[in-house]
Amino acid sequence: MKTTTLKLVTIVTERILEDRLLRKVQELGAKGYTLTQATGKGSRGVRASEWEGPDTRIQSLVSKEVADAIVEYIAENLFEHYAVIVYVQDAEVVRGEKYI
Amino acid sequence: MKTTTLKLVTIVTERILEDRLLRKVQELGAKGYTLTQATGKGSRGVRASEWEGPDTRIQSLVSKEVADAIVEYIAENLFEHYAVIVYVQDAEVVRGEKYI
Amino acid sequence: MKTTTLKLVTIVTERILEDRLLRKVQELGAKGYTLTQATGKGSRGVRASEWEGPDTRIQSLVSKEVADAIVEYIAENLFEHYAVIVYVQDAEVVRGEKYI
Amino acid sequence: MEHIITLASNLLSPIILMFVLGVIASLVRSDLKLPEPLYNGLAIYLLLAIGLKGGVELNQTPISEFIGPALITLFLGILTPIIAYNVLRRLGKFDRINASAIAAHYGSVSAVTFIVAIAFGTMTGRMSEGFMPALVAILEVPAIVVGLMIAFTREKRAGSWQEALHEVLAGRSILLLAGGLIIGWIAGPTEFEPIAPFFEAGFKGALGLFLLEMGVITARRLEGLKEVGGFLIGFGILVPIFHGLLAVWLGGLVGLSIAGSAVLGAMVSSASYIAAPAAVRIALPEANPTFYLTASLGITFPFNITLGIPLYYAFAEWIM
Amino acid sequence: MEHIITLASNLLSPIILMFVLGVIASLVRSDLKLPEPLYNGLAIYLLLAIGLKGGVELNQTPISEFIGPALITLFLGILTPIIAYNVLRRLGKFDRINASAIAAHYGSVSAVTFIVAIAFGTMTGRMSEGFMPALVAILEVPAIVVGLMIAFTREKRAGSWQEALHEVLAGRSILLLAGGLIIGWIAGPTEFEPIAPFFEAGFKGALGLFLLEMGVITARRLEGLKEVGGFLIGFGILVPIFHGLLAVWLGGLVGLSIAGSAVLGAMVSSASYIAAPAAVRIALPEANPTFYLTASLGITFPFNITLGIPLYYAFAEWIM
Amino acid sequence: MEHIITLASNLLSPIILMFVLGVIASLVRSDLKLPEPLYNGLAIYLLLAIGLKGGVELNQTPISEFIGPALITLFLGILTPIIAYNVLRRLGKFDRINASAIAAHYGSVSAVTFIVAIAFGTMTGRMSEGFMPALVAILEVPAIVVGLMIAFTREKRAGSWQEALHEVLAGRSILLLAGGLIIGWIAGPTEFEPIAPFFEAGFKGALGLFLLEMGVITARRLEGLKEVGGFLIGFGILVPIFHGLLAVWLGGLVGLSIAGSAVLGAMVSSASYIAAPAAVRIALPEANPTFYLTASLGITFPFNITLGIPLYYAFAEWIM
Ligand SMILES: Nc1ncnc2c1ncn2[C@@H]1O[C@H](COP(=O)(O)O)[C@@H](O)[C@H]1O
Ligand SMILES: Nc1ncnc2c1ncn2[C@@H]1O[C@H](COP(=O)(O)O)[C@@H](O)[C@H]1O
Ligand SMILES: Nc1ncnc2c1ncn2[C@@H]1O[C@H](COP(=O)(O)O)[C@@H](O)[C@H]1O
Ligand code: NA
Ligand code: NA
Ligand code: NA
Repeated sequence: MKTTTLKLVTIVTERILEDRLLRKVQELGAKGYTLTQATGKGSRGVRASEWEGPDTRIQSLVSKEVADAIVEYIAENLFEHYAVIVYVQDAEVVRGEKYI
Repeated sequence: MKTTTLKLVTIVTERILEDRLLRKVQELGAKGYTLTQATGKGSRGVRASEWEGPDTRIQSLVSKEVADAIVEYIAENLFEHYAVIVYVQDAEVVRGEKYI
Repeated sequence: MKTTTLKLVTIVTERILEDRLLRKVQELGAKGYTLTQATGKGSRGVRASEWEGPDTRIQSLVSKEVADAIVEYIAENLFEHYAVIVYVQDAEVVRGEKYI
Repeated sequence: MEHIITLASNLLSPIILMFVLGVIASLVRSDLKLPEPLYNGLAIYLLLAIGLKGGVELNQTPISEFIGPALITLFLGILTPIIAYNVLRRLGKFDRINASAIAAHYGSVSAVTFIVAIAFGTMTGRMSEGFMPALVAILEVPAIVVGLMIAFTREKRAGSWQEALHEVLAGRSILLLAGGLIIGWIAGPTEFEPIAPFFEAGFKGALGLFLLEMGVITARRLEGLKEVGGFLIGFGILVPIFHGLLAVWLGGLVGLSIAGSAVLGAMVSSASYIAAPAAVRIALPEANPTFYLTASLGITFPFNITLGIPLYYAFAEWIM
Repeated sequence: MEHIITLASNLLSPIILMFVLGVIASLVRSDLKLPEPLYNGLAIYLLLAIGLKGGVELNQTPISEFIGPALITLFLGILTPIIAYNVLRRLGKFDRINASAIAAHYGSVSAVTFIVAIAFGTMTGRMSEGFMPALVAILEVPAIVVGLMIAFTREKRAGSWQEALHEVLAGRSILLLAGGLIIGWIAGPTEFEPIAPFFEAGFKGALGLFLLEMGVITARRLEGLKEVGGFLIGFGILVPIFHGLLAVWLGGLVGLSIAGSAVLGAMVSSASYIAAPAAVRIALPEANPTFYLTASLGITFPFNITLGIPLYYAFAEWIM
Repeated sequence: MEHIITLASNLLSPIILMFVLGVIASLVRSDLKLPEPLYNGLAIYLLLAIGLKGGVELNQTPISEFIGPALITLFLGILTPIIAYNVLRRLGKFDRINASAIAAHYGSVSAVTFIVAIAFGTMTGRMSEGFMPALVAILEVPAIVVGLMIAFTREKRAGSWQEALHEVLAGRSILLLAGGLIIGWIAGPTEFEPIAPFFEAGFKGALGLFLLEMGVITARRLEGLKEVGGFLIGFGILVPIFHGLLAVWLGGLVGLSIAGSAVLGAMVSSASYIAAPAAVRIALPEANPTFYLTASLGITFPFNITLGIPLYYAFAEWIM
């Protein structure tokens, strides 16, 4: 079975940014995404799921270029004022052309 | 601490397939799995958690052979008609013999 | 955009250990973590979310040294008596100094 | 004139307006949405409550009264998917898989439509027979079996027939309705009393909250309207009307009251969107969910709870 | 003396004690915590119930009675954020962004404080006007707009003004309150009756359960007290008192009853912690959430539901 | 004869039948399952309601009536884990760790069994003393302490004794029961009235829904039956009967009514499956959860709610 190596971008951030980020991620070239709920702790302290609801964890399987673009967008626009983390990993898929 | 490199297979798919897939994954050699709930979007459109419940995200740590078998099974049997994504990553574990 | 490669440690374990493990993980040097809920199956059988609540899935982005220390702690203290799995993967981040 | 009043009283009843509020919330992209576990819990509560109440009243009903309606319901559960299938194949030019998938939905029943029909009756002072929930349980399964049989008879299919059947029979709608019926029947009115405040007094309000979320879900399905085309939209209104009027008429023939016939009409007319989609997804994965979900949830459900139900009541009154 | 009794009767009422239980649970690091979907569902239920009830009673109110209170509420919604902003800037030396962020919160309204104020009234036998929920809807939005306008007038900001406004207007508080009002108003008392047991009888108990969780959440905010400093703590008590007494007085002037004026006082005095934080987070991401959340949720909310509300009632009685 | 009727009336009561429905749903692998947050929320509701009601009635009870039952409950909380431990060690040949782990469960109490026992009483017209919930709070903790002490006295253990104790004392069962008791006691009947519809009228129905899910959970535990062996199955029935009858007898001696003694019997006989498993898992991780969970949840719980409770009532009637 022929496989391709793509990039899996994971973003954990405030629920309030979810809609905006999903729009942006797709604009930058992502063909799909998977969402889960998360809580956590980082430099901005504990983010427990309270009135604001839990944080959102976005994962998207994309090409290297799109991954870079997403990371760059977040670094430039969100790092300063929002609770957000983003990291990129390798992932092998079949029918890789579907995601790029 | 001696570590082994195994494969982490991640599957995101419709809840309705959960039971069937878990049975199959174990038949193919997986010794365990971890489930989380997810929503998302892909080529078949938005999968929000509605009456059908959220999608299911299955992760299993397995040997290379088992990983290949799982991916192949999904590619052949589920890709065509179901909302499903599967990808494989490396992961280091201790006491790796437990999972193969 | 300059990126660093860090280690992503994933732990899936009983809810009852959550507080203790989070304290420990931070003691060992983790600067943050992300939590999700999970159910699953392993050598100790099915862990469905019942009265005890679902299992907890802890992910932390740390340096190689901290990752090793976490894995070692778990292997020595928790493997024997608790339902627990831990694995380590690579992940690329920007502003990596924030997490080490 | 009187019928227009009844119609208005349905359209302006708080529970229907809550449905509308849900639709609006979805259209303005609000974050208003019942959390999924709660929506799920409300569904369990409503089905169990309906079952229990049905059981308690069945306990007081001579079995002879029940036989006729039960048989006619079974008959309609077999007839209506066949009607729907033929309309879809012959007039709509649907392929066999999609036609039978949709037919399974229109033969089966929407428990919420049923509940709204009951509630509409009691709000306008017309009580239907106590055993109606038992008819829902009877109506739910056969149509799905018939629908899948049509698809499975000629070729071997990708999906699993047994798993699909298990999904329906062990599905929570059947278990809660049938289980509630039996529990209520065993308990009878006296034993039911202590739990009545929970299951009876709160019922209509809980239904309103549930319909709020149904509104949100329905509105999301409206996107599918462009895709499915005009035929399916017409189908989703006209075939239910035909099924409904037929059922009202037959209900009257076997001795159901006006309200009972009307509720039977609403049941038969309604399309399943819980049990059937799950079974069809398993048994007929090739069928396109956009068709059957948009039709049953986006067209027939809102039509029935707003205009359909008052229509069936009016027709029942007119023929009796 | 009589006022001390009323105060005690508030402090010892079961729903306030449930709030205290929640605080204690959090302080002893208990696992006692309402599951998030349930907390969410209760919020939906409470807002909808308040809206519905308000609508039903508005249905019976001549519109002329409503105009005065409506206008004065709108006026207070514009005035109070300006007062709060100036106190924070001039006395507190806060920067413009944080001052306007906090001001938006103190101009807007906490629906739970409002509900507790109503409940306190009915428990002590003093009914406020039925249209009070409509005033909450009027009060919620303008202050947030004013607060954000102050921040946006001079410089271009990082956040999005339109998205923030959408967040408030299409937010579930407004939709449920306004939607409930309209539904209740259309339905009137007769149509409301079947759903009343669910939305009315269970109301106060559900509020108690909700306050239990509010206690847990509030206690978590107490950690922020050290960070925010003495000024903000004083601000979080004194400015609400000032806003509250002002509103009671103006409420009396436009003809509200004693209870109505007191409830208006509680509303105006309260600080938003649902709609405002979401809007501010989007429009003013540079503002520090610790300031506005600790102040509104950690200081003003507990102050108001324990001491503030009896104070506004006492003042309303005293001036009339 | 009369006792057989009471037994049947318990077995056929709707709430027990809902438990059975849950068991069946699980056995036929249905998707019927209360969403976890809802199950959790129901547990909170039931514990708080029981506490509140107990507190309100304690408010009306002279303290002298309460002393005797309180002391005897404390005594039983210390005695029963010692009995259980010795039976498991001597007759069952269990190792020290597992024996003390199981003993901690059988000394402590199952709040649901208690609630079903109360409900069974009121349904058959026999009211127990209002302060019974206070006894549950007294019974919950000591046995767990005794159980863990037995395990910790000789060797140093892997687990943490302090964390385990914190888990129990700050656990939500104790907080809700004790907190509810205090709130109810402060409030008294008049202040309780506004929240009574929520906490009282809905109680039995909510218990039924909760038992539905308990049925699902219990059925899953039945798998463990093969593993645990015949001795533990016998233990899970006979030791509870012995504990229960002992408690009924002592309850009668210290002046409890028939219903009160029976409820005390059910409490003492029951095995904890919320507080104790959590504490034991932390303090004695080497103990095998299959043993203590299968015994307490798979054997003793279903035995007690079906046969045990009518037995304790019958015995209480017989000896008085
Ligand atoms: N080192 C880390 N490992 C894993 N997740 C993290 C880490 N740091 C932050 N996070 C996640 O990112 C969110 C925002 O982090 P921050 O912006 O640093 O407060 C946190 O709530 C966590 O969910
Ligand atoms: N590029 C992607 N990245 C991450 N998740 C995806 C992606 N594409 C699809 N998915 C997930 O897989 C599910 C099914 O995808 P599909 O079959 O393409 O509709 C979606 O609902 C997503 O949860
Ligand atoms: N091979 C595996 N792949 C993924 N997750 C696993 C695997 N084995 C165990 N787990 C997870 O770790 C938990 C505890 O495993 P165990 O201690 O083996 O019972 C399980 O409930 C699963 O969530
Ligand atoms: Na039908
Ligand atoms: Na205000
Ligand atoms: Na016991």
